[in-house]
Amino acid sequence: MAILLTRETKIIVQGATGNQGAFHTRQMLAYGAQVTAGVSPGKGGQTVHNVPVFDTVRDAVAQTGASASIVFVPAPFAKDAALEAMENGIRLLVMIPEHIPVQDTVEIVTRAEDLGVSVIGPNTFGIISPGEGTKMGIMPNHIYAPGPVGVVARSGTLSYEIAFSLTNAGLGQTTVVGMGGDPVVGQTFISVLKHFQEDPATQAVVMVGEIGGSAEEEAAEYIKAAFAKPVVAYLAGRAAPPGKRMGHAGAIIERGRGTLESKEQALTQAGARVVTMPWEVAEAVGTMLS
Amino acid sequence: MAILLTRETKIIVQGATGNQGAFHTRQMLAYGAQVTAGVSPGKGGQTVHNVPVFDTVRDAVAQTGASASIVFVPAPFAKDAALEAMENGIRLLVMIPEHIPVQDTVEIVTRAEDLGVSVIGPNTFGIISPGEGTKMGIMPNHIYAPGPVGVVARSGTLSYEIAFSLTNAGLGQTTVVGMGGDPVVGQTFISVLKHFQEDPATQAVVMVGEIGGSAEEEAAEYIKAAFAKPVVAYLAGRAAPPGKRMGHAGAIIERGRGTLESKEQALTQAGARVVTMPWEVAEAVGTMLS
Amino acid sequence: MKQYEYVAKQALAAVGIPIPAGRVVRTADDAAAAVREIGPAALKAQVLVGGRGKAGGIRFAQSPEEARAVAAAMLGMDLKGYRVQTLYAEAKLAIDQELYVSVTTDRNRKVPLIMASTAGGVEIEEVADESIVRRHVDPRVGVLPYAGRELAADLGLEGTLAREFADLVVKLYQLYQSHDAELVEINPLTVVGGHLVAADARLNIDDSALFRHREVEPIDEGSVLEQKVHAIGLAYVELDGDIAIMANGAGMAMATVDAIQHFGGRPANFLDAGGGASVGPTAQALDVLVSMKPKVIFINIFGGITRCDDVARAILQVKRTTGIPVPLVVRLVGTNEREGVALLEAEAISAYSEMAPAAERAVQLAGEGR
Amino acid sequence: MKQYEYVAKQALAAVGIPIPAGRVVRTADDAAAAVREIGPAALKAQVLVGGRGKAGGIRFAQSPEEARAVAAAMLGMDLKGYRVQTLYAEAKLAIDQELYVSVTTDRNRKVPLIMASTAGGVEIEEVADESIVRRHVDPRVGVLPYAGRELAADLGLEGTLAREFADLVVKLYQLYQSHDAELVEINPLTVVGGHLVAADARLNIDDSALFRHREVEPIDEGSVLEQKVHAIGLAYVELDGDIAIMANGAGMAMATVDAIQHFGGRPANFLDAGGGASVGPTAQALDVLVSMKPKVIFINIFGGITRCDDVARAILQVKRTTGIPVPLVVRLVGTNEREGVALLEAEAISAYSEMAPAAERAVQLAGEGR
Repeated sequence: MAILLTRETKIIVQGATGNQGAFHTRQMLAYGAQVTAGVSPGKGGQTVHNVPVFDTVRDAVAQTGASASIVFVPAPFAKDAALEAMENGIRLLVMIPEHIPVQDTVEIVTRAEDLGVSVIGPNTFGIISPGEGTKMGIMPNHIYAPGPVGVVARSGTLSYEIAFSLTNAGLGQTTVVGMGGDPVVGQTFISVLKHFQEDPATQAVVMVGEIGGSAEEEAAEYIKAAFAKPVVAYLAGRAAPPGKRMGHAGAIIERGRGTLESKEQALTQAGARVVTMPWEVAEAVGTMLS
Repeated sequence: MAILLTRETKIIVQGATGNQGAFHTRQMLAYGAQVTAGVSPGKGGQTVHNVPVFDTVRDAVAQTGASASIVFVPAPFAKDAALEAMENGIRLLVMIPEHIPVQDTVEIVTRAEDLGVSVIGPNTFGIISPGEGTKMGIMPNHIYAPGPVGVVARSGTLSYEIAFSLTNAGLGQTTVVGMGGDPVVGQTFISVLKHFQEDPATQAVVMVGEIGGSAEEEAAEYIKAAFAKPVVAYLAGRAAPPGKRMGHAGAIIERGRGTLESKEQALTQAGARVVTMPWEVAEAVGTMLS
Repeated sequence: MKQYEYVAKQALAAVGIPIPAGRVVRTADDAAAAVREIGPAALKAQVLVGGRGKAGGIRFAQSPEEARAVAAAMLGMDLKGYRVQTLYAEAKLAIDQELYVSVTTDRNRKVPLIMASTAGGVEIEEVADESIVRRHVDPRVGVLPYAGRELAADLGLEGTLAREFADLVVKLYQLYQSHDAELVEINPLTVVGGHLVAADARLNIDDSALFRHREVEPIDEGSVLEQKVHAIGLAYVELDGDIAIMANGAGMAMATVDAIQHFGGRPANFLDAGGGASVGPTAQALDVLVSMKPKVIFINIFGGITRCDDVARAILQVKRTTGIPVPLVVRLVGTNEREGVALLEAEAISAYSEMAPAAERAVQLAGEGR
Repeated sequence: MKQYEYVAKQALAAVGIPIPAGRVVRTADDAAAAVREIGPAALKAQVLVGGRGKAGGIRFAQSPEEARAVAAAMLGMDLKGYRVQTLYAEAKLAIDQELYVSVTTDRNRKVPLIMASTAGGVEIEEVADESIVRRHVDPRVGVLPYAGRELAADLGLEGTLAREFADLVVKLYQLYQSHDAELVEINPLTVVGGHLVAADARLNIDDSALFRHREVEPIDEGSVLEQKVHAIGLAYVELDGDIAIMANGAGMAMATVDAIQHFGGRPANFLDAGGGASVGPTAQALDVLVSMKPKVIFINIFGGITRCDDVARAILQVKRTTGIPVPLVVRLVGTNEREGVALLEAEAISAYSEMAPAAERAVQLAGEGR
C-alpha cells in the first residue's frame, strides 16, 4: 500500500525531451513506474526511451488515460504546464522545477484546490512508493525499500540520507513525499499526514522539516488533535542565523518567525519524537515500531 | 408560491442613499418587501425610510441576516458591489444598473456560479412575486396580481404592458422575472423556466423575448426536452433591421444571428404558443389554462 | 464602439502581434512620405463601413508621386455616406496563406470565445462551420500558452506557425481584456515568408466600458439625425418609413415599431425615450421627431417609472413651440395616467389606453395599412 | 530582491499612491538642487540595512547649502558595511498619525495576506497582535474596493481617511501583483493634513520572478565572499566559525552545519553545492572554501543525482591547483560511491561513509569540540 501514487497510476512527463526530463523518464521506467507518455510542444511523434511524445497534454491524456503528471519544464513556463495538466484531467501533479515565481505557485495551488488536484512541490524531489514499485521524481532509485514507514520531507538530499538510513536499518517505506523547498507548496505536512492516516500499511511517519514558515507547527496541531500513528521528526537549521536564506526559498528565519525552537516545541508537545541529528531517526523509528 | 423571491427573503439595498435607491426602497417597502438594510459606504448610521444604512454589506448581513441584495450603484462600481454582496453571503442578487461593462458582468456571473448565487440582470427591472407580496426591482407596484402565471422577460416596459394585460384579464402572476437587456446576464430563460418547472403554483409561463443572442433558441431546446407547462411566447423586434442596436445592448441582429424568425420557429417547434403582438398574450394564456 | 483599422492595428502591435509596416496619412504629402518610407503600399480609407475595398476605399501606390495623387483623390471622398478623412498606408504583403482568429464574448455561455480558422480572408459568417475551431475561455484560468497550442493543433498548424499562433492567441486575449473589447478580430491573419502577420483587424470596444478607456475617441456611426438623438442620451435608430415613433423602454419601442408594421404602416424610426425620462429629454426627442416631417407621430407610453403627466407636459411643451404640424396619436396608460390624460384633453388631444387601436389609428392617419 | 526605498516609492507613485515630494540624489549638487525645489528635506541613505536612521543614514537639510554639505558628508560614507552611493531627498511632513499596511504571501494559507494597523511607525513585529488587522485575499476575487472599505472599518477609520485607505489598499495589491512582490509595505503610512501619504516603504521582489521584471536592477546584499559564490550560481551564507562546509542540497547543507555545531565545532559557512552539480561548479565552490583559510574543510555528500565520482574529481582538481593547505574531511556515499572513493584513495584521501563520525572528525581536526 501507499499514498497518492500506486502501481496503477498512469504518468505523463511534461518536458520529456529535455535533458532532465529524458534522464528521469528512464530512471522512472527503470523503477517500474507506468510512464505512458511524454509531452513536449513541437516534439509530438518522437519517443523518449520508447515512451511516445505528444505536443499537448490533451493528446497525451486522450491516448493513454494518464491521471498524473511530472513537470520538468523551465520555471518561467511551469505555470502554463501546470494549468495545462490540471485543465486536461491530471489529478496528481509533481512540480520538479525550482525558481517558480511564488505568485505563479499561488495560482497553481488555488486552481488545484478548485479541481481537486494533489500538487507535490514545486521545487521537490517528488514522490516514491517503494512497495508499489513506482515513483514520480528525481530521487535515486536504490536507497528505498518497501516497508511500514511513511516519510514526508521539505528537503531532497536530506530525505535521501534519512530514507537510506531507514532502509539500512531494515525499515522500508510505504511512500516518501517531498513537499518541496519553496515558500508556497501544494501538499504540506498536514495533508500528507492525513493521507498516511488513511493508509493501513503506514505504521509510523517520519517528518523531515526545517526552519522557515510554520508548516511544522500546523502539523503539530493536527497530530495532537487527530493523528494516531507514531511520528518521528527531524528538523534542519538549528545553527542557522536569522535573516539568511539557507538555500531553499522557504528556509529563512524571518522577523522572529520560523525558528527551530518553536517547531520542535510544538511537535514535542503534540507527542512526536523529535530527534536532533539525522542519524538518530532510524533508531527512533525502530524503537517506536517495536 | 413563487420562485427565487418569497415573503421570507430578507433584502438589503446597495446604494440605498442615492436618489434611485431611496425611491425604490420606499416602493419596495410599500409593496411589502422585507427591506432590512441599506448599504452606502460612508453613510453608515443614517436611515432611509426607517431602514438602517451600513457602510458595508458585511455589517448589513451581520446585523440583519439578509440573503438577498438589490444593487443601485452606478455602473462603474457595480462589479465591486456585486462581489461585495456575494463574498458576504448574498445568494440572490438583483443588478439594476445598465451600462455595466460586459467583461465585468462575465466576472460577476462566473463568481456567482462558483458560489451558487442567483444573479438577476444586470440592466433589469428586477423580480416580483405578487402572491408573496414582495419585490426586488423598479417595476410599478400596481400592475401585478397574485395568480398562476410565471413571466420571464428581457425587457422592462414591455413586460409591464404584458403583465398588466394579464392582470386585467384576471390572470395573476406567481413571479415576474426580468432577465435584463444586456448581452450577458445571470438568470436566463432556461434557468428561470427550470425554477418555474419546480414551482407547483405556476401553471403557465409567458416568455417575453426579443431579437439578439440565442437565449430564446436555447430555451426552446429545454422546453422541448423537459418543460411540462404551457408556454406563451411573445418576441419583439419583428421590424428591426440587422446591424442596429434596438436600445438594449443585447438587442441586435448581428451577422445573421439573433433573428426573430429563428427564435419563433424554435419556440413553435418546441410546442410553445408564439403570438405576434403583445396584446395577444393574455388571451393565449387564458386559452391554454382553461 | 467600433475602432478604425489603424487603431486596431496599433493595439495589436502594442501587445506584440506583428502587423505590416504602416503609417496614418491625413494629407497627400503624408501619403508620399509614407510610401517613400515603407515602399509600395495600399492606401486604405479609414471608415467604419463594410465592403470598403469594393467601394473604392482601398487603392495602391507604387511610388511617392502615385501615393500623393491617389491620396489626394481619396481624402475627402464620400464612401457609402462617410467622408474619408484619414487613410492608412500599409506595405503590401506577399501572402502565402490566410487564416482567421478572433476573441469575443459568448452571451449564452457567458464567457469569452476564441474562434479560429484556416479559411480566413472572408467574413467568418461565410466560412463553413466545420472549418471553424471554437474554444470557450474559462475566466478563472484565462488564456495561457497551452490553450494557444491546443488551438494551433486543432487548426493543423505545425512548427514555427504553431508556435507563433499559440503566442498570438495569448496576446490577442490580453488585448481583448485590456481594451474591454466586444470583438477583436484578425482577418486575414496572413502567413508571409513563413511567419504570421495581422493583415487586417477589427476592434470593437464595449461602449459601457469607455469610462475606463479615456484614450478611446468616441465615434458615433449613426446618421446625422441619429447622432442628434444620441446626444440627448436616448437610443435612436433611423428606419425608412414615415410614421415617427416614440415609446418608453427598448422593448416597448421595438414592440411599437412592430405594431405599426403589423397594421401595414411604415415606421420611420425606433426611439426609446427611456424607462423613466423626465420632461426635458422627452420634449427634446419629440422635437426631433417633428423635425423629421413624418406623416404621423405615434407616442406609446406605458407609465411605470415614467410618469404619464410628465409625458403629457413634454407633448404640450413641444406643441406650444412647434405646433406639431402633423397628426399625433398618443397612447398613455400607467402611473399618473389620469393627470396626463386630463392635461392632454385640456389641449384637445385625446389619448388611447390600449396599444392596438392606437397603432392602427396611426397607420390609418398615415394613409397606409390594409 | 529587496529594493531601495526610492524604487519602492516610485512604484507606489506609479500606481497612484501619494508619496512625499522627493528626488534621487547622487551628488552634493543634486542635493542642493533637490532642496531648492522641494524645500527643507530629509536626506536618506539608500542602503538595504535596518536601523538606518540610528546609524546616521538619515539627516536633515533646511537650505540648499546645508543639503550640499550634508550630502557631501553622506555620499561615500560607510553605513553598517555598505557604501552609501545614493541619497533620497524627501520633503519633511507634518505627521498627525502613523499607520501600517502591507501585502505579502501567507505561505500556510497559500494566498496573499494584507496586514494593517493604526499602530504604525515601528516594525510590525513590535506591534501588539490585537492591534493588527489581517485579511487573506482569495486569488479568485483579488482585492476590490469593498475589501479596502472592510479593512478601513476594521481599523476604525472614517470619512476621507476611510475612503483613501480603501483606495490605497486596492492599489497596493495591484503593485504586489504587478511587481511579483514578496512584500510591499508602507510604514509609516502617515496622515498629513487629513490625507494619507506613504512616508516610508519597502518592496521585496521575488527573486524567482526577476525574469519578467527586466527593469529591476539586481542587488546582491551578500558579503563579498557570498556574492562570489552566488555568481557561480550556488547558495552560500557566511557564518562566523572556522570549519568550512560543502554539502549537496539545501537541507543536507543545513544538517551538516547543525552536525558540526552538534559536536562542538564552529561552522564557517552554509554552502549548497546543488542537488546535481557537475565537476566545474563544485571545484569553483571548493576553491572559495580554500580561499577562506578555514581550519578544516568538511565535504558531506549524499550522492543522489550528484555523482560521487564527479565530486571526487572536483576535489582532486582543486587539490592539484591549490594543494588544499588545510585538513580535509570527506564523507562520500551514494551514486557512484565506489568510483568516487577509489579516485580519492588513489590520491591518499580517505572518505567516510557515515555522516556522524565524519562531522566529529572535522571538529576534532579543528581543535574544537567536547
